[in-house]
Amino acid sequence: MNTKVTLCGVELDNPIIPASGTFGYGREFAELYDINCLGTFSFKGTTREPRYGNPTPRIAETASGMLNAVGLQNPGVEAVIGAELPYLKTVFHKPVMANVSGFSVEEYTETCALLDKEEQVGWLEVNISCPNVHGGGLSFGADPALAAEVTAAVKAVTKKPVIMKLTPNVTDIVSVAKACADAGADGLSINTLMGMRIGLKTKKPILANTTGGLSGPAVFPVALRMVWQVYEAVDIPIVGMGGVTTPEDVIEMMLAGATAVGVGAANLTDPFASKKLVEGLPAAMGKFGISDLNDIIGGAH
Amino acid sequence: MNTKVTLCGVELDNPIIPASGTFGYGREFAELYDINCLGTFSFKGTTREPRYGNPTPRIAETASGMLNAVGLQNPGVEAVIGAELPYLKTVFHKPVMANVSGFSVEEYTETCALLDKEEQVGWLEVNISCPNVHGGGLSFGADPALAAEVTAAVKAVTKKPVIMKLTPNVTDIVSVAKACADAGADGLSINTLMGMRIGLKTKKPILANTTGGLSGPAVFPVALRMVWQVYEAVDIPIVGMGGVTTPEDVIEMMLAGATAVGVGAANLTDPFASKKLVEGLPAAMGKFGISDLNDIIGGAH
Amino acid sequence: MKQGVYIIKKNAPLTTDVYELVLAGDTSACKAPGQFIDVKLPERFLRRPISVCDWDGESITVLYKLLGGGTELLSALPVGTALDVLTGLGNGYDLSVSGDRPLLVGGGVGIPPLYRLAKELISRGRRPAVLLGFNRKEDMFYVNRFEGLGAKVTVTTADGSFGIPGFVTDGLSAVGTYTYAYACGPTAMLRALDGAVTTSAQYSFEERMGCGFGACVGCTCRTKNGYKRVCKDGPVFRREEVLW
Amino acid sequence: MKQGVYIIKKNAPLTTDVYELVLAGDTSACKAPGQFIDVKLPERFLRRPISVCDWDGESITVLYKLLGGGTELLSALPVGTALDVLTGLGNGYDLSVSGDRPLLVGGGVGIPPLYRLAKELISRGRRPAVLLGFNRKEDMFYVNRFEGLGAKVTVTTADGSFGIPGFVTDGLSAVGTYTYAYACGPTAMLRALDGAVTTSAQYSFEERMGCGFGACVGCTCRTKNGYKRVCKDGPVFRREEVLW
Ligand SMILES: Cc1cc2nc3c(=O)[nH]c(=O)nc-3n(C[C@H](O)[C@H](O)[C@H](O)COP(=O)(O)OP(=O)(O)OC[C@H]3O[C@@H](n4cnc5c(N)ncnc54)[C@H](O)[C@@H]3O)c2cc1C
Ligand SMILES: Cc1cc2nc3c(=O)[nH]c(=O)nc-3n(C[C@H](O)[C@H](O)[C@H](O)COP(=O)(O)OP(=O)(O)OC[C@H]3O[C@@H](n4cnc5c(N)ncnc54)[C@H](O)[C@@H]3O)c2cc1C
Ligand SMILES: Cc1cc2nc3c(=O)[nH]c(=O)nc-3n(C[C@H](O)[C@H](O)[C@H](O)COP(=O)(O)O)c2cc1C
Ligand SMILES: Cc1cc2nc3c(=O)[nH]c(=O)nc-3n(C[C@H](O)[C@H](O)[C@H](O)COP(=O)(O)O)c2cc1C
Ligand code: FES
Ligand code: FES
Repeated sequence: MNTKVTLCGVELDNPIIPASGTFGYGREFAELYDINCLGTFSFKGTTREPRYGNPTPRIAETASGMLNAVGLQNPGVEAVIGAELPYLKTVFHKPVMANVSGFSVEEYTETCALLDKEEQVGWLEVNISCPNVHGGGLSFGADPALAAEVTAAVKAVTKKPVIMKLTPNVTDIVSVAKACADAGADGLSINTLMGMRIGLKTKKPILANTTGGLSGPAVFPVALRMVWQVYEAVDIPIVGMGGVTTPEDVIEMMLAGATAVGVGAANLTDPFASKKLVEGLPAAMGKFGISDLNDIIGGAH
Repeated sequence: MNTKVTLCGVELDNPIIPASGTFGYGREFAELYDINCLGTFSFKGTTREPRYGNPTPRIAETASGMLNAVGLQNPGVEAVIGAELPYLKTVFHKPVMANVSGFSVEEYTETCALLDKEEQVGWLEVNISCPNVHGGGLSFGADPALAAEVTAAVKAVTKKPVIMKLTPNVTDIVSVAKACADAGADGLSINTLMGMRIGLKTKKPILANTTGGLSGPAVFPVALRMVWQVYEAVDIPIVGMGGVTTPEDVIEMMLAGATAVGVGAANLTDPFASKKLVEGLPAAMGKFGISDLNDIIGGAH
Repeated sequence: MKQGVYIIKKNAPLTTDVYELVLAGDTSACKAPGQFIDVKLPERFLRRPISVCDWDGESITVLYKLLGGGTELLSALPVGTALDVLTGLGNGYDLSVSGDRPLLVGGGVGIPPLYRLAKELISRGRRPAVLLGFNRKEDMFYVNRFEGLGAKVTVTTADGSFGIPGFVTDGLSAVGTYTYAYACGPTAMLRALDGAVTTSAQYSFEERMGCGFGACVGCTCRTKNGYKRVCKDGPVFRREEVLW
Repeated sequence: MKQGVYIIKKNAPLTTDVYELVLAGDTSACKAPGQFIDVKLPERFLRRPISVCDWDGESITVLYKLLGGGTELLSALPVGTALDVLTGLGNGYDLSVSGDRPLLVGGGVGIPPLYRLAKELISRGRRPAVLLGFNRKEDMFYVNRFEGLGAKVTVTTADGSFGIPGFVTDGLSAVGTYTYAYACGPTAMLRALDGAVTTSAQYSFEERMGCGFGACVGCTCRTKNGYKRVCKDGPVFRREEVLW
């Protein structure tokens, strides 16, 4: 039974990757279990400068899912390099995925250039769902040209594989995916749908930020569809994510075209979720007659 | 306790409107309960010519939701006018919402022109999620200019209020909403998100059509967010829909900006869902201190 | 069609993956063998359609196979659990055309609706021949129940571990002459059977369903008489109208 | 922090909308009064955080108020139901600084964690004064339980139907002198209290939570010592660090 997959030239023991923002910098989970069982994980979205993020409430519940409007709270890339990565080295002996956010092209490149020097960083995951402050607040990922611009700029400052994290809140994810691939992206992943909830007692939005990113099993069919569409259009690997909770979901995502699978909200509702996925995957593979995960990537096309 | 609302100049006893495609032409539900309790209902998406729709499977289950790829099966507008509306008159004594689909501007206008002559039709709901066969399969609702073109063309052939049913699968729902409003639309509603599922035994997409429309509680936060955004941008009424299941959901949709509320998948999983919503609404209003629903439309802004 | 709350009276395995479920509650909507019920399960969005195997004034019996997450969840529900169920769905078999010696052919979990059908045919003085197909001897269920009704039962198993080796079509020659055929099972079986059956017949079909009561046209099939909803116009269709 | 399966031993109303829930299972992660547990409910995505009211070697007791759909659902779960629960979450109160006569102030469902706190303080020979605020006489719970521990209890009710009329702040003058203050309740209460308290203090806060164990920074608050997670760095914060 083989669960090893290769993501942008780097081998993973298995395709399970806790998603950015749901695994911090690994500390909380390393206290709970040996996180070396994971394929890798993507650390919390990191920016050039420290950020407090949005005011609370930042979290709301939905049917089979949740909204988050954390707003990229993080200590800034220098503190990540100075305090988080040295700690991480002591508990995690695999390359980690560095998730980077920014509000201008310069911010992305500065942060990525700093992380490029870090040995433990195996991939840069560049989240382009963030609003472009110089572009009227439209997200970088909403426009193929802007997405390509960020991709090319980041590629110019790093030798590490670059995974562009697209936003699904677009008319045509394929055109953005293609633009990133053409600009040199080594891989792709996809972020959350935008949603909101209103409190009936207060009659106001629950999230202080009004809207937030919807994740959890509710979005799985939309995420799967986008992985499917992107797989048909580009030749670079996709980290499929959105609602993955069971080993069966992992297999379904891979059949749609994912080379590896991000696990987000499931880590929050069950702290052992990613570990259980890693452990449960071989049995599920056996049930569906799969001996090597590489055989099923895009297998439903 | 007032549940009456006015939708494009026509008064509804309550804002509950079973959504197109989940209520047929009323027959199945009229056998189960007196459908005159409803605000109105939107009948099955009707086209110029009869359509078989997509091959089966057309239905798949998702977490807190479902996918449908019915593909607009309907007997064609002439059979609707000749056989369905005369029957409907015998069981439903209110104006009905006529849902119209098309694959070209001419098809929309021809169908709408025919329905314009029908006394029982109170509103035309024009579904522009359909692919434009002359436009490379992109849906009319994906492009503000095309959406405006359909709106203006339909408005030219009818005196009835026209509700444009937008697609949520766009980068910027607001620009499409505005384009429709500027082109003369009297109201707006929003269709389903595109999703898919893959069967693990067959390792192929479950739906014969590969993708389908995601609906049910899973999509509620996305639908609510779009109603919120559209409400801020246009002055015409919105029929909010997407996952509405409980009277609390109705209130939440109205707080976001909906004048009335569409109920889709809930009718399928519980045949009495819409009736229960009508009956349960006053108690929920009481619980949250609402004496007149008109007071809460857009109340969370 | 009726919606009601039903209490699980029995929920026990007959084989490794086929369970017998007895639901107590209003059975007045059950009108004909071949109809089905639609069961709401916890944490699942759509209902699960299951053929009625039998009913009396107090309860409905169905047999279900563990197929996916929903049926697995159902199998874990204890006696006493309350379930929201739609009953009396679909048309059911037309018994009036059976003739004296109807043939009933069932494959796997297509067998359950034939039980009530056999019972009613026998109570009308017919002499049904029953032909049941299983994969293996261990998968067999309800054979002695059919025999208990007084029906002559022929069994085929795909692996040859019991009865006639092969598929139900391989058992046809053993059942003798018949006046009419009623069948339920996988589409592949029905299709093969249709190539061998020599009389008029009624077949029961399956399709993924959105509602189960005719509202969503999610389950439409093409027939010689136009588009039909498996859930409302079927699940039983006459051989003569089926488009394969 | 530990994850475990717990069996409901008791789930009964104390007032019209406050329930006492006793969960049997591993209690070894419970370390300090003021910690909380996080309960997975059927058909709800996020867990529900609830303060620990008391525990022993076999079970954990919590008190919860019917607030929305989740707590309503919880109140309907029968004894014997198994629940997935995270235990031992949050920091809890620091008892070492209480001095001889600590004041414990609770409002509504902020009261439960003070019960264990009072118990432990008393077992350490402290003489806690307890000040409890309710809306109405009918909403009162656990007053005699606190008295049973040997604590002196002062009650305020907003409608004046019992004890001192008004809010907990109106009861402060009746409790006499104190060496330290511990409080839990709505933020508005804590804030008002903070304007009146004359000693050092620890307050327990609430925030909507994504995970409850520090992973998502969904519950962050600003303090004088930087950003803190209510779930992991709190829920108890020292008066001196709170930014209102
Ligand atoms: C009219 C009718 C009568 C039936 N009678 C019986 C019976 O008597 N005994 C029995 O064991 N099974 C019967 N089935 C099949 C039964 O409905 C499925 O096995 C069951 O729905 C599978 O549910 P699951 O959650 O275990 O599978 P999953 O694959 O997890 O289900 C996912 C979704 O697909 C649907 N689905 C999956 N397989 C089927 C199928 N074969 N037919 C229809 N929907 C499906 C489910 O209802 C659900 O919506 C019948 C189906 C129909 C349409
Ligand atoms: C550290 C902590 C300790 C708590 N201790 C207690 C206690 O001992 N007794 C008690 O009755 N309540 C306590 N609460 C509040 C309790 O968590 C909420 O009342 C409960 O989550 C409401 O759930 P619901 O499904 O009924 O409400 P809903 O409004 O339907 O819940 C929707 C979502 O919002 C969250 N939510 C709603 N209100 C609150 C709130 N006030 N705080 C945090 N999340 C909220 C829910 O957890 C859920 O995710 C505590 C909260 C925290 C953070
Ligand atoms: C609380 C929370 C915080 C998140 N923060 C980030 C982030 O900082 N950067 C990022 O790229 N994605 C972030 N995400 C998105 C996740 O990485 C992931 O794409 C998303 O949650 C979808 O997966 P899921 O459905 O499994 O949760 C966050 C998600 C959650 C729930
Ligand atoms: C089975 C099914 C068929 C549908 N057919 C149509 C249709 O013909 N025309 C249309 O405008 N919308 C159609 N819809 C979309 C619904 O009208 C509604 O917009 C959608 O289901 C969202 O609401 P819900 O989440 O309450 O289901 C259909 C939905 C379902 C589930
Ligand atoms: S399942 Fe809805 S019409 Fe048959
Ligand atoms: S709730 Fe996730 S960090 Fe506090």
